[in-house]
Parts: sequence; C-alpha cells; structure tokens
Amino acid sequence: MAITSAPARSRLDQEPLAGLPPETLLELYWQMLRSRRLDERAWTLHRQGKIAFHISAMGHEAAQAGAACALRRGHDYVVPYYRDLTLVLSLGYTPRDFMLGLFGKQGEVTSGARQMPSHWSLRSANVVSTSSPVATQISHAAGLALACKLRGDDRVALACIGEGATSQGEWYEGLNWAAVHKLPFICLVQNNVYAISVPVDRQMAVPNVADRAAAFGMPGVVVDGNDVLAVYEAMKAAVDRARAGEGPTLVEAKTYRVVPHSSDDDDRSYRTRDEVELWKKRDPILRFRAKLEAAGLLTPDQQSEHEARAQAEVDEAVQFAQAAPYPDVALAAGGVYAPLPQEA
Amino acid sequence: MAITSAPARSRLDQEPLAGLPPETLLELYWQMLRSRRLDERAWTLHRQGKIAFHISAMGHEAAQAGAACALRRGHDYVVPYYRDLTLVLSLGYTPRDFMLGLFGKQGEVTSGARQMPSHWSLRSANVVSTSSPVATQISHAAGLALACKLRGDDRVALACIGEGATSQGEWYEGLNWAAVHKLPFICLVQNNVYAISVPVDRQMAVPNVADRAAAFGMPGVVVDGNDVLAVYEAMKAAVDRARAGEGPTLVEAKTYRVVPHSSDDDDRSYRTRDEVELWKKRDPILRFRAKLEAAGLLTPDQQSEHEARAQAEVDEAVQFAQAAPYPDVALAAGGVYAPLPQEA
Amino acid sequence: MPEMTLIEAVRQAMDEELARDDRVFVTGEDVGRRGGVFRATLGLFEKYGPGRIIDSPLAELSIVGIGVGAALYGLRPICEIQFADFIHPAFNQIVNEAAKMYYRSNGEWLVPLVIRAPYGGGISGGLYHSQSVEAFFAHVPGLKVVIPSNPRDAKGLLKSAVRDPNPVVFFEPKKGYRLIKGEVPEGEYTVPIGPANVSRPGRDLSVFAYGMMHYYCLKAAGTLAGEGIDVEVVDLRTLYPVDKAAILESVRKTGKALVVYEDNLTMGYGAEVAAILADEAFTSLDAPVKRLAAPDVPAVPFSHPFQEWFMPNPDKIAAAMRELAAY
Amino acid sequence: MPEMTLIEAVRQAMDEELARDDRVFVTGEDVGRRGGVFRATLGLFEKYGPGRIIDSPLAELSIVGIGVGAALYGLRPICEIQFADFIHPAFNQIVNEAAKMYYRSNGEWLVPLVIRAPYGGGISGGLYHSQSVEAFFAHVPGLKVVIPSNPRDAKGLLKSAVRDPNPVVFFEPKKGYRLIKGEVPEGEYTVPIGPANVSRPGRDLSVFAYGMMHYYCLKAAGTLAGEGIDVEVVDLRTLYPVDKAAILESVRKTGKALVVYEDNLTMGYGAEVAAILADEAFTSLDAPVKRLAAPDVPAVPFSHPFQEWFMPNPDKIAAAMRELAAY
Ligand SMILES: Cc1ncc(C[n+]2csc(CCOP(=O)(O)OP(=O)(O)O)c2C)c(N)n1
Ligand SMILES: Cc1ncc(C[n+]2csc(CCOP(=O)(O)OP(=O)(O)O)c2C)c(N)n1
Ligand SMILES: [Mg+2]
Ligand SMILES: [Mg+2]
Repeated sequence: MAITSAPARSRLDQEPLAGLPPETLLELYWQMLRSRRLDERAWTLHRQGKIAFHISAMGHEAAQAGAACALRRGHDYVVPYYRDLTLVLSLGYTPRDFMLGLFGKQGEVTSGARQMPSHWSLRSANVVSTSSPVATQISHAAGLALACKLRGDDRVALACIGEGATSQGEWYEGLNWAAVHKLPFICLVQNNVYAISVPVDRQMAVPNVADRAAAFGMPGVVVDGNDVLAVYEAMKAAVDRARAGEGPTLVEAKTYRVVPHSSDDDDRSYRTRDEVELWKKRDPILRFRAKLEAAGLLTPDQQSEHEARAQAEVDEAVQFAQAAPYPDVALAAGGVYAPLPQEA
Repeated sequence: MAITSAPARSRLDQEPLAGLPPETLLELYWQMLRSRRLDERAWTLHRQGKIAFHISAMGHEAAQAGAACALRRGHDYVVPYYRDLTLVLSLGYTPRDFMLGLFGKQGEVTSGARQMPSHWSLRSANVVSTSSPVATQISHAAGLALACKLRGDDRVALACIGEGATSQGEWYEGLNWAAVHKLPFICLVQNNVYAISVPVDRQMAVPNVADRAAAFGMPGVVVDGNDVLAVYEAMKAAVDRARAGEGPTLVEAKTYRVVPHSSDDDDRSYRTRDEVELWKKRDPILRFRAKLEAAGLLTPDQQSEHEARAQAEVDEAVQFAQAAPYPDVALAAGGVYAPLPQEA
Repeated sequence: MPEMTLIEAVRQAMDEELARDDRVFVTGEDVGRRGGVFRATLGLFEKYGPGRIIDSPLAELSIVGIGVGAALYGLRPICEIQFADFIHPAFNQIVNEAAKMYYRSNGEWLVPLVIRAPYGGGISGGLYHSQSVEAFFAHVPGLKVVIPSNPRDAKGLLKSAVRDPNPVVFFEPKKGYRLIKGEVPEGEYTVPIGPANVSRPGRDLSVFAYGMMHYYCLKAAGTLAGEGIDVEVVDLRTLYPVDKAAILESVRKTGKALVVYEDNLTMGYGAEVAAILADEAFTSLDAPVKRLAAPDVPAVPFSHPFQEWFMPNPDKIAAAMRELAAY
Repeated sequence: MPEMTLIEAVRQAMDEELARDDRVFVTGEDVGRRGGVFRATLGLFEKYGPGRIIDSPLAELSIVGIGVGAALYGLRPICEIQFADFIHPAFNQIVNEAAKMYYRSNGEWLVPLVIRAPYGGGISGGLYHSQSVEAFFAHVPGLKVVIPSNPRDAKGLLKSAVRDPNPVVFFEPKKGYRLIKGEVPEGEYTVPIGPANVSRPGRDLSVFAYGMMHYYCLKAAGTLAGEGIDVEVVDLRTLYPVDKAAILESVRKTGKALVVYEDNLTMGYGAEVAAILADEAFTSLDAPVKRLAAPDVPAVPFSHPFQEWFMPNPDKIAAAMRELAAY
C-alpha cells in the first residue's frame, strides 16, 4: 500500500518549479530563510544565557514551508509539533511572537507565556495549541477532521509529528480513526532520523514510516523533505485528496536535524560529526536558492535584500521581546476554566 | 508484507492431517469437544440463574486448540484473553477450575476467586494472568519474549487477542517492540468479525488484521480459524520462526462468535440470525469430526465415548463447584503485596 | 412529575441535548445499534443516525482524543467510556490535553467535552468492572468532575455538562442505573455544576457522599432517624472543583463529619473533604473526622463474600454514623 | 563518606544493582548511548552493553508493559520515564496491570518492576516538564511510591526498589538532581521502603514533606531555629503505603502539623496526611492542620514570575511555619 517513491517527483521533472508562480516561490524561500535566521538567533541567545530553552527547526524548513504552502491558510486546521517553527511562521506567527515566547514575556500570543517556547497556538490561523507529550496532536487532528466531515465543510486537518513519536500508540489510533471514517486528514511525518538520541531503526523495523500506512488502508508517500517543491507537491496531492472526500494520507518527509535535539541536548554521544556534515551539505535552503537562481528568479541583489530584511526582522523582534515586561503574575492564577455562557 | 493467503493451506493439501499422529489428532478433537460441552453448560447455568456471568469460546475452539498444539506446553509463555477457554484447557486448566471460577468458590486457581470468570492464570503452565482491559496482554507477551531473548532460552511467547482490541494503541506498541527487537513473539488474532456489536469494518479499513503486519515489518498470516489443522500449521510455522530467532509473526485466525459476546449481551440488535446460522454451519468441531471420520480415525463408538467422557467431566465439575464453599472472606484483605525476601 | 430510573434520566438528557443542539454528538464503543452495553444510548442511533451516534474503534485514548479534537472545532462531543475501569488508557488525553488546553492556550482553545463512564461496585464485576476512579480526576485543575446520585440530578447535571465550555468527567453509579428511581421534572431544566446539595438536613452529624454511596447514606440516615439521631446528608454531586463552602457550612452546624465513598480509603476523595475540615473547620469539630470507604485492596474482588466485605452498604454506614454520633 | 549529588547516587544505585544481579536491566528513551536526558544512566551502556541498557521506542505505555512482561519472567526491569509528565500514557499498565497482578493472580505472578521518573518544578519546564504526579499513584493498592530527598536515601531506596518483589514507582526531584548533595555511605547498604524519617527532630510543630520540598523545609526549619521555633521535619520518603505511625507519632508530640508539597493543593498527597491526622490525631491537635502546596492551576506556568508564584520555596514555607507556630 505504501507508495515508497514519491509520485510528486515525476511531475516535478516536467514542471521543475511545481507550477508555482514566481511570487509564491519567492515567498517560500523567504519563509525558509527568515525561519533559519530566527532560529540561529535563538541558539545565540541561549549561548549568551539570555533564554532558558530553544528547540530548533533547522534542516526542516523545506518540509514545513512546503506543507504550509499546500494548505488554505486560516481555513484548514493545523496541529503542529514543537519543531514546526517554519510552518507556523508561514501561517502567520511572527518573529516577535516567537521571541516573546523564548523570553516568556507579556503579550506572548500562544499561551500568555504559560508554556515553554515552541508550544504553538494561533487561533486566528486555526493553528491548534501544542503540548509537550508527543503524539497527542494526532487524535486532535483526527477529531477536527471528523468535525469537518460531520459539518460538511471543506476544510482539512494537518497533523505534524516526528518519526520517533510514531511509535506511540496514539499515533496509530488516530490514523486508524482517520482511515475508518475516511477523514480529511493528513499526517506529515518529519523523519529526521533521530528521536533525541534514538535512531529510527530502534523505533521501527520498516525502512519508511510511510510503509506503516498499509496498516490503516491509506496511501503512504515518501518525499525528499529537503526539497521544498517536492514536499509541496506531495502535500498538495494529499490535501486535494482529503478535500475531495477521498480520505487521509500519510506523508513522510525525509530530512535531518542538523543541530542537537534542543538546547538541552549534546548530540556528540550518539552520532558522528561526519554524518551531520553530510546533511549540512544537503541544506534545504541552499538547495532551493540554487534552484531559484538557476531559474533566474533570485538575483544576487534580491538575495541580499532578503537577508537584510530577515536580519532586520529578527533584530527588531529580539529588541522588542527583551524590552517587554514580564506578564502580570496575577494572570497565572486565572484562566483555568472558561466561563459559562450567560444564560439567556 | 502481509501474506494474505495462508501458506499452511498449501502444505495441508499434501498432508491432509498436518502430519500429526492419530493420538494428537484425537487429543485436539477431545480438547475442542470438552471445551464446547463445558461452555454450553456455563450458558445453561447462567440461564438457571446459578452464575452471574459467562463469556464464551464457542466457535473459537479450532483456533485455540490448534494454537495450543503448536506450543511446548509449560515451556513457552502464553498470555491469553478472556475468550481462550479451549486454549487454557488444552494447556492444563481443568473443568473443575473453570466451574470454581464461574461460581467464585474456594480453591479457584487463577485468582483465588478474586477475578471474574475467564480471567485466566496458570503459573504451572506458564499461562499469565489475564485482566479485563483489552490489549494490555500484548506488551506483557512482548516483555516475556524480550526476557526469553535476553536470557538466551528457547521459549516463545504467544499473546491472543480479538480483532477489535487490535485498535488499541497498546497492540501496536507491543508488536512494534517485538519487530524492532526481533523477539520470539507470536500474536494470534482471533478475528470473529465483531467486538461486542461493532463489526470489523468499523475497527479498521483493511480487509485483514494480518495486513497490519506491514506496519511492523513482520509476516502477517491469514488462516481459516475454523480449521484446526490449518491453524496448527500456521502457528507451528510462526513458533518455529520465533524459536529459530527469526522474529515475531502476526497470525490472524478468521472465525466467528456464534453466541452473544457474553451472558450480558443480546446480539439481535446488531446482526442477523441468518448470518449467525451461516456460521453455525461452519462449526469447527463438526468440520474436524467429519475429517477424522473420513480418515477413519474417529469411529461412531469413539465419538460416543468422547461425548460421554466430556459429559461426565462437566457434570462432575459442576457438582464439585456447587458443593464447594465460598472462600474465607479474610483472604480478600491480604495478598496485595508480595512479601520481601528474607534478608540473608 | 414522571418517575424514571437513573439510566433513563441519563438517556433523556442526551436525547434532549442532541435534539436541541446539532453540534452535540455521541461516540464510544457499542453506542450505536447496540445502544451501549448499559443501554444508555438506546434508540438514539435510530433517531439521530450514524453521523451523531458514532460507534468508535475499541480505543479509549483516541475516543477522548477525537472528542478533544471535535470540541476544539466547536462541536459538543459526549464520549462514553464503557466502564470507568477502562478510562485509564485515556488518562493522558484527559489530564495532559483536555484539562490543560484552555489554560495553556491562554483561553484561545476550548474543550467543551463530556466524558461519561459508569463506575462502582456491587454488581459482581470483579476487579475490572467495579472501579471507582473519581479521585484520579478530582485532582486535575481544568476538569470538572460530576457524579449524580439520583435521576433528577443525573439529567440536569448531564445537560449542564453538555453545555459547559470545559471538559466534564461524568461518572454514573452503574449499580444505581436501574435501582435508583426518582421523579424528574417535566420540561427543560438543568442542575448547575458546582454546588453540593443538602439532601437531608440534620443537626447531629454531617455525612458527605455522592453517587451510589449517597443513596445508601440516605437509607442509613433514615434508619438512624428512627433511633433519634438526626443526620445531615450532603450530596457532593460536583467533586471538582470542590464546593468547600457547603462542606464547611454543614460541619460548622453539626460539629461532626463522616465521608463515605466506595473507592479505596487512602487518597480517595474523602481525604480532601477531611483535609478541608481539618484546616478550616478546626474550631467547629467536636469529633474526629471519619471516613468510611473501601479497604486498600485493588478494586472489588469477585467472589460474593469478598464483594460484601469490600463494599460499604447501608448497615456499615449506619454503624459508622452511630459511632460518630456517640462520640 | 564520599559526597555526591542526588543524581550520582541514583546512577550508582543502578550501577551496583546491575553489577550485583544479572536479571536487572534498564530501559527507556535515550537511556543508552545518550545516558538519559538527565544523565542518570551515563556510562552504563558502555559498561553493561545493549542487552542490559536498552533504548526503547518512544512509547511509555509499552515501556512499562514490556517491563511488566519481563518482570513476570523473573527479570528486574528498571523502566525510566523521561519526565513524570510523560507517565500518563502508561497509566493503564501501571494502575490496571502492574499494581493488580499479584493480587489478581492470588500471588502466582509477581511484578518486580521499578519505574523511575524525574518530577517537579522550578526548572523553567512549563506545564509539561514540571509535573508532580505522585498523588495519582499513592492511591493505588499494589504499588509502592517512593520519593527520596537526598543522595543517601536516593541510593538506598532505589536499591531496595530494585530488590522489591512488587512494582515501585520511584520519583526523583529533578531540581535537586545536582543541587542536592550529601554524603553517601561507602559499601553496600539499602534504605527500607516504608518508614518515614524524622530528619530534624523538634518540639513546636511537625512538618511533613518529601523530595525537593523536604530539602526546602529543612532550610526553612533552620531559619526558624534562629527565631527560637523548634520545627520537627519528617521526610515521608515512602508515600505509599503510608507510614501512618510516623505521622501520628510526630503530631502527638508537637500538636501541630503542616504538610508541604509542590503538587496542586486539592487532592494532593497532603490531603491524606491531613485526613489521617483529622481522624486519628484529633485529640492531639492544637491547631488546624495546614497544607502549603501549589495552587490549583495546571502544573507550573513557564514565565519566570509565574514559576516563582507557583512554587513553594523556603521563604513561603518559613512563613507558613511561623504562622502555625503562632497559632
Ligand atoms: C510522551 C512523551 N515522551 C517523551 C517525551 C520527551 N521527548 C521530547 S521530543 C522527543 C523525541 C521526539 O523525536 P521525534 O518524534 O523523532 O521528533 P524530532 O524531535 O526528532 O523532530 C522525546 C523523547 C515527550 N515529549 N513526550
Ligand atoms: C480497554 C477496554 N475497553 C473496553 C472493554 C469492554 N470490552 C470487553 S470485550 C470488548 C470487545 C472485544 O472485541 P474483540 O477484541 O474483537 O474480542 P472478542 O470479544 O470479539 O473475542 C469490549 C469493548 C474492555 N474490556 N477493555
Ligand atoms: Mg525525529
Ligand atoms: Mg471480535
């Protein structure tokens, strides 16, 4: 049942830029680039002792930007996981939002600074609140998809997850619901080879996460997660399927986490520097940049402008967050229960 | 990955009686017949208001007797589920044990009458204690198999489960462990089409539970669960594989529950009488009897003897259990913790 | 007012809420054609169809997880867990997700979810069809935990639960499903989640209970009335958040307190009631705060005499009341 | 005696037990080459190899379930849950299986299993890396629940846990992993599971605590000593089964009791301590039984001032002690 070669790739051969208009292609590039610069700054802030924690999207930018591009933003539901910085930025989350989260400052949009950084939520963009326990988002997305189907609207629900977390029973249960009820649901697995230190071959005895789709009776698609257009096309096909009422899809984007798991991790004990260097050469941003340049869509001047703009946004966000006050401590005590609606 | 036609069948064509000696074949028949008669009596006792609860193996006798026959009894580990009356009888549980369980009387061997009927345990036969929450036995069996592998002994661990309970995340997690660690583990799914009232097509969107083996990277085998020799051969192959260090197998025995789920159930709301009657015609005991008779292994006299002996054992067990006292109530308060070993 | 059983009241509440609000749907194992193993949803599948009464796969974690997801959308799921004993696989979704969603999203995402489950012993259910699990959930900020003791409250509280914008865990005393009958008002009404109910006012001692044990406490209090002991019975109804005011008010009046529950004694719900009293009613107490609960063994052992030994009942409760009254 | 940190003591206990008994093995996420995310198993993979130190798939339910199965075989698994916050997916295996196995099989099947998990707040872990979950398990007959407060006990109790024929849930105060240092006896010793420890005898009031809060209570008691208030501090250590005798003995002496825990107040472990006192120490109490605990919001909110607000600390504890002493 698993389609282990990405169908999107063959189409790509005919349409090297996935049929996307130049402004969309540049927007994709911009999202990836800005995310990377923001991410790099977070690592710097952590090294400077200014923030307590950072968990990175570095290396995953193509998988996430490509996925976002396949959705109707603010219409479809997105249930992300902590590594989805590029994804949520693409959907409307701002560098300021991110920096406020890192510093736990007043005005932090996802949780009012109650949650650790990278625990997203953006109601206005239909981005659902993220917790830390892995895989719980899967049944949330399936439940949202069930609701979409029951209400007859044309939304789809996307859940993102790492390959390690697919070992959780909840991942299986959620995908099973989606298959049994033929829900407009997509699970995007960002397979970056490791779950903290544990390599994927200690998580599963199959070569691809997508092979597991056979257990549910849904298509499983493997795609090069460092090729933003390939991800876009695979995701687009899955979204179209879902929106057409044809049911769920499991999409596996093969990628790599080129930095430690989080700022608390030290990856030297469990993988070689050579392996990391190899994957750094497959950098999804540099790859896409080369493609855009080859197509004449990104001039050196434009590239410099992008860089300067990203830098400026990041700087501004850091300054803003550093200057922001901490939230009023009184706010921590409230908001445990939603108030009852006023009786008519 | 799923082998949706049972490999055992083709061998069966050449060896119609699975190469088993006559005494083993008759023993298989005896186990099935005795289990059926005991089971029928339990239903009668329930109708008479003498017992509170019964859950039946009727229709599953071939799947269970065939599985037991493939194991080294008292050597391999067996982690059964509540429907496994024939299985545990084949492994050494007695009609008296069963009747004491139904009545909750003193001397009940599995739990000291603490558990409901059909919650097995028989340490002497390496039959592990059964709870009610479905699928928890799967990781127990995987853990036993892990222990067997770590200790380098040649035991295998069998877990039984219904098809409905394979929707539990724990089933998935347990099989995944078994696959990743290549454990001497077999999961026998007794697919009887229903989980109480819910038909299998509301549990999964694949035609066979065995198809789910592809998610783990283990073989999945479908076998006619009403053909005791086919089950034996499929199970034997799985056990041999496991014992040879080649890893786990998922075996799906297709069968049918010809009675309500339990004495608390009324199955008329969720399935037609025609469907039930159809499956009654496929009775595994009658089928095997016909085969034995055709092979000249079961004469009418022998059949009568078997029946008489079964009847006598059942009668004796009922009388014994009815006459037995209730357990001393003081026993309920103790035995929550195992005592610490004496310090040297 | 029509008389009905507790389970009929549960069913009627769901029926009326399904009719009133098309965002309400029911899911769980066997809730469809089968009408639930206790028949709580009997007839609802025929009336509302497979898009509103949805047989789930056999998987409690995702029954709740799906419910959370649908609630995030704005629907009003009622998730049935077949027995409270089988809620444990869903613990993570309830405790880490449903309960914390509103707080963690700073009020952006709501989980208007009801989780219904029959609980309790005395029905020959053994260790795994008899559990009382309320104590686990009455410790979790963000959840509301409700246990009705009679048909009127069962209906009114369940309707409130369905309309509540927060996750409500609703445990129903299965032994009382058909045993407990009572009058239920005609027409639309709700019973608010939160306030306890003084179901029998009295002067001599306060007894706190809920669900099946409340029913037994009323019986025992009736017996003691014949002996000249005037017992106040408080039906806690909402276990979480705790109605501290009602607990304190009763004991400030009577000076004596007994908490009755069929869960294991240690760290059962009565611990919290006693702790509240030991702090805030200290100067009002005329006697030790007593707990009558099940012994600390795993749930209810099956054999008949074991079950009798395990379960509190009107006689045991009456004895505890007498002893406390005599202190 | 060598001084070491709490986590070093934990590691040494595992190391010694692995060396002593080849039935002992460790499993959990990242326990192998990575040595655990807190480094509790650092070096053990290199020493004992992949057959004794086993990186598990990312799946807590089966980490425990596999542990139960291996324990049924007769092995002695130590299962690490990476953070206590992630133990909830395993709730069913712990509560319905591990805890009930011995009782339900009438003593035929044993589960000599240890489940280790770091718990508690104050480390900027937000809602999901700070939880205190002991109250859920200290309600479950069949389990033993242990929380050490210092290196000596951590090592001795963990060794006892490994040798115990019953399932032991062993929570380690992660904030204290490197902060709490202390002397650890050389050579083989164990600390028995069960008895509480009067870590500081005193006359004026009794304070009950465990884990990180016990460490803070000792600090606060030191402060109060300078003010002429003589606080008795009792380190509960084993939360379940409860050491009732030790609790009662202390309060019968001092007449006043404060329970300190960093879990949510309501239905936290202090409720049971208070309930025991409200019943069995009623005539000895000279003051209300006090609880100082975290507020009833979901776990520890992340932002620095929120965390300060949420967590009990030596100052807050000292203030509560003063107030109770003055009653
Ligand atoms: C239920 C649960 N267990 C453990 C953890 C701790 N943890 C956080 S991330 C992680 C690894 C996740 O790996 P993967 O799913 O591959 O995602 P990646 O971080 O590689 O993108 C672990 C074990 C957790 N968050 N939740
Ligand atoms: C965790 C859990 N949820 C629900 C139940 C109630 N229940 C008992 S048996 C059963 C159906 C099981 O169906 P299946 O797995 O197909 O086995 P069968 O009874 O058909 O052999 C259900 C829902 C349970 N025992 N455990
Ligand atoms: Mg990963
Ligand atoms: Mg079935």
